[in-house]
Amino acid sequence: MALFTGVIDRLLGRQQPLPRDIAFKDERSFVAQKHSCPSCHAHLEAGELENNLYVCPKCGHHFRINTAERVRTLVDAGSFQEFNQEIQSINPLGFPGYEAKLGESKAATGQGEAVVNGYASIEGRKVILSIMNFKFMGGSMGSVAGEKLTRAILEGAEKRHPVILFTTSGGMRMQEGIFSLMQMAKSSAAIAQLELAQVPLFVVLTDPTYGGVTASFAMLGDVILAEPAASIGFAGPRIIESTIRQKLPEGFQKSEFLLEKGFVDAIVPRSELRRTLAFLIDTHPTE
Amino acid sequence: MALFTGVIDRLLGRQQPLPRDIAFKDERSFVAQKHSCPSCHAHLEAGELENNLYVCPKCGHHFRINTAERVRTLVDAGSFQEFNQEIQSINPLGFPGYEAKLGESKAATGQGEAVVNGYASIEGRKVILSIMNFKFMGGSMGSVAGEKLTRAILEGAEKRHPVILFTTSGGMRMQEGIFSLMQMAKSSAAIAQLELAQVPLFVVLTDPTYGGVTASFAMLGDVILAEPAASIGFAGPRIIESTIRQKLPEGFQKSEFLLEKGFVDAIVPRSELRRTLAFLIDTHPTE
Amino acid sequence: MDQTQIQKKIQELQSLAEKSSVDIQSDLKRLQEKLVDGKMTPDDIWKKILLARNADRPTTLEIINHIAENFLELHGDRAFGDDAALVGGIGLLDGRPVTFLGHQKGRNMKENIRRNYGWAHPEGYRKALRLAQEAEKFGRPVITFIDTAGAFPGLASEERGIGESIARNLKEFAMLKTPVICFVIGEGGSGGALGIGIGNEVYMLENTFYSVISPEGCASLLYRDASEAADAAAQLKLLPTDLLGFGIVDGIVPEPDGGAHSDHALTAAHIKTQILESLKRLEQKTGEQLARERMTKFLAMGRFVEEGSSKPNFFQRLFSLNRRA
Amino acid sequence: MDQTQIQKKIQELQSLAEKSSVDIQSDLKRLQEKLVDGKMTPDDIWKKILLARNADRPTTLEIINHIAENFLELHGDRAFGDDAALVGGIGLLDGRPVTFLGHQKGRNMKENIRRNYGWAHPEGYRKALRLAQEAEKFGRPVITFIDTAGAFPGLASEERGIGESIARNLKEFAMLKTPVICFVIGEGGSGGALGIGIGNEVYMLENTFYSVISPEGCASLLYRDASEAADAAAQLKLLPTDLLGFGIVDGIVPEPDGGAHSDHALTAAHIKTQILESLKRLEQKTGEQLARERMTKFLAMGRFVEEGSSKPNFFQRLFSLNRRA
Ligand SMILES: [Zn+2]
Ligand SMILES: [Zn+2]
Repeated sequence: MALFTGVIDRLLGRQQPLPRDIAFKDERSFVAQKHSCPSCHAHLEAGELENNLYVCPKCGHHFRINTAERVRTLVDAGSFQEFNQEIQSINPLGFPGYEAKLGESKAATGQGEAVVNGYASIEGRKVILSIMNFKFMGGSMGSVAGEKLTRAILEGAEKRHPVILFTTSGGMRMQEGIFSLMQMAKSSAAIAQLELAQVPLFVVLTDPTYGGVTASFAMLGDVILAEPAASIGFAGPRIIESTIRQKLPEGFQKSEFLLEKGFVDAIVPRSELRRTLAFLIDTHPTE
Repeated sequence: MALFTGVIDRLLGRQQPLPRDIAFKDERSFVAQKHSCPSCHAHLEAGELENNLYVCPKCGHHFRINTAERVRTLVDAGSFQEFNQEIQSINPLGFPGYEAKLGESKAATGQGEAVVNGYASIEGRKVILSIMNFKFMGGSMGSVAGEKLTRAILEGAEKRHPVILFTTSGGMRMQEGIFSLMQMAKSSAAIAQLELAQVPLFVVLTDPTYGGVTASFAMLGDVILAEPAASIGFAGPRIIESTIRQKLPEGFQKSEFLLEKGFVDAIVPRSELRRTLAFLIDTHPTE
Repeated sequence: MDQTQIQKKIQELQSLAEKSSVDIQSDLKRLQEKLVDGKMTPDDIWKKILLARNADRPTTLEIINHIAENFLELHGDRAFGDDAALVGGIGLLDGRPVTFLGHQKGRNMKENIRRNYGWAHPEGYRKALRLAQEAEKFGRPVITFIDTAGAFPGLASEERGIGESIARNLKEFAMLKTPVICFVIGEGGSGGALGIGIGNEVYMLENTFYSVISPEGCASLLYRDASEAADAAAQLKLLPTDLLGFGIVDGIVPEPDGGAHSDHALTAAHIKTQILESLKRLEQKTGEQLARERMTKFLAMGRFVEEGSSKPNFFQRLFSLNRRA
Repeated sequence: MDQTQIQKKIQELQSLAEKSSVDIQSDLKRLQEKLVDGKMTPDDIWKKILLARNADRPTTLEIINHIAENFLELHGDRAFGDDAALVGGIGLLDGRPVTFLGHQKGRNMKENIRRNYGWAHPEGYRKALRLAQEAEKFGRPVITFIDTAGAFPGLASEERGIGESIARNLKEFAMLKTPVICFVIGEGGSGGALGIGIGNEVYMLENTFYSVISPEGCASLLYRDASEAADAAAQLKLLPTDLLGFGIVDGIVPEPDGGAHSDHALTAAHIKTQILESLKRLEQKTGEQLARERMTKFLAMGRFVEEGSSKPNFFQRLFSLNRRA
């Protein structure tokens, strides 16, 4: 009975449903399109981008990618097995227009929600992945995102597999009101459990990561990596400019800024991500 | 045999010598002298100062006081019982002129070293006190100061009595070279033991506290108090000015500066110290 | 809210209680309070928002001064600074040592500039954590007072990691082995509120709100017009009765007639009564239990469905409460 | 040093060892090394100081690159900034994960400006602690390389609590439940060195020094003339042979002929040999043991007399080593 298959059941040691062996639906961002690099304005073919992990071969600009693209560029081919796909959003406040927005995002992304969980392996090492997709309602975090992140983290604690979170979000999902805010507390409490289990959490910050996500699990990795030039912050630049009534400095809230300010362990280009994560897994043994 | 009565014996649970019931030698700083307040330049009689806890009644300036004066203004009358008085400095490096300097300080202060340990009670509450005296070689910390502080802290851990440290120091004692530097590590390791025992450490920073003392036990209190307008820092102002080649701001390294910068829990005038420490003891139960 | 559904659930719970002798009285009380909670118009709701923001409401330090016999404010994060917008210290409450934490607004313009209108910076949240962990070390309960429009959205705040500071608190407060009781005493503004909001029990004063976004912010996004804030507030369901119904908070502390600002002493007395009642309950538990229960409580928050079931997992929280060890 | 006294003590220890079968071979070795250490003139000593400060000596990152198969530098204190003067990260050493920490000087003027000549700020010490505790969590040994004239004596350094940051490290490193091995690879400057110097075992490279104050600083105070630094250095007894004799460090790592700068690879290889030898010993112990032994080691440091005895407590440290659990 679905009511009883949540976090609590896991805590109480009850059986969880087995992960479903469903191929991840591949809805590529870059199919049959021409692109102009937003950084160097080079004209790029979609195939050219795909072959280069969606990184501009001219200037190194990292294009935003969706979940399918992340999976394909990161994990061992065929190793990704989604789980918790059956968890779906409701409209707990009866917020006007919420269902319609969910429907649009589902159609646009081919995903059920902004977060996708999966078992996978990276260069042969088993991991638990939880990946956010900015194209699903701006990567906003509601109850389902919170539940999925929480289950991924607790799954890691239970199986003693490293947990890797890819963040991209505009913040918490307004349409779920206080339930959405509490997902910050929930995912952080899950990380507390992971910490007690001494299983590592690796966070990869990608462009853009804002709001409640930055004020919860995104900043709680044992190691925090960031893709180059990603925008990462709590409050958005426009809100800050209207508060302090002055222009923000060049490079504000970019990965490099966060590295300088002490919040990012390392900036890792997409081409180095597999190798870096494999190294981190090896140096954070869970046995 | 004195060789075997150190910290190690305590760790190994061996008997320590009983504290000697010796009245603390009272060498007052303010006997039969007239004083000019360095802050407001008021002319003050020694008696007037003594009656006001050596605080200028005009402007509140806190005069530096010696150990006897600290004891008299702080603890319940007759409750102070010195211990570890038998620990004396040697000249481990054969540093030229060190014995002579020690002799001068002994004569000037009537103390055996820069730190005095004692059992005492504050408004009826038992405490372990360790008090530095700036007049003894500038409150510099050598092996004896380190050993005494360490024993006071471990005594607190063993008896489960709160430990209160009064700091005033120009830094580590150069004449004992590397042994002196290691007293920072030693006293901090003792505090680690106290922390594991969950017995509270209260530090009272007094004018002036500098160098290695500020980079060890002075900053490790569960609660850190400071007397008003005390100078507290790691490097002295002259060294810093010669490094950064500019004037330091007004009030730099004063208690109020440290409060603003987040390193002092509260600034407590001498007249409030008994009451404040009594309150802290009550709210940090050790049972 | 479907009242029939709720009534049915109450019956289910009562029969459950008879069979298993678990204590679910507080849960039943919570459900029943929802039934008497009438419908409010956006104007009614907006009046509550204004009451929550009333500049004459008692602040954290005023409440502490009313309820504690003695209080020593402790300053600083031991790393960067002391934040006057988030204060803390040790007090005696009926002779028992407790650690208080809370957002602090000013009473006038000058004070508000010093207090930054209760918008805290990272050093405020780091001080809160330091003091909470000090409380844990010496077995003192932690009482927090939430009253902020949010964490400060400024350059310095971002530079020093406002996100990191809140995130760390969410994790570390969850693990504290000492009772933590939180009160929303005015504005409960988003992550800035939650940063000192991870309690074993969380209460709201009667005329307060707790929300993921300010009504004005929500209105700007929804209607591109902040003046539609009252409508947005109604959509957000941010009042104490809403949150009690959702199982997010554990109770509502009554305010004097007219609101908390009309009688600080009485408001403080109501808060004190709740603290003492909660402590009676929480102090029976071990530190381990308190931490585990706190984590379990927040782990269970959220509403969603799982495929294969037609029901939303509405009672997950209640369920968890009854199963708490 | 009175050699007769030392010889006598060695005999005492040998008879003790025979009776109780405790292992004191390393202590005996240490004592004997003192006996062969000839007298050095202030000029000889000053040459060593200059070698220790030689700008071409291998730096922390260079040593790591020589000895680790793979290395990922990790940045930041998660609160204020990333200090380029004190670096750290995770590396593989003969396939085994370790965490490296160390002061980092530059190779040229531009680098030295960025690295602040290896003078670290509080955020450097806080990063070191963060990485050391992360190492502890995942059972990795911590290897530190000390090479600094001192913690930075500046306005910003004081504002952000350089004293607090070093103090906290002294306490927290003492408690780490993982092996910690420290190497002085150049200048061991006072508190700034000690801030990453709390190891189960501490080694010095052959041409280095470790001192409570710089020779120049000491000369200014002693002779009111910094140019008398060589004499001051001689008084301070700051060379590896001195510290080994005092029982403050555990061994001396040999340098290539001419000094470490003449052959980085060989210097690094000697360091690696020592790390592996130490790890072999330390990895047999539990985390609890490692922390207790580390605390005991530093608790026993210092020389003084207690009234009623004519002897200085010279062998306190040796005594403690033999009694370690
Ligand atoms: Zn480009
Ligand atoms: Zn005066």
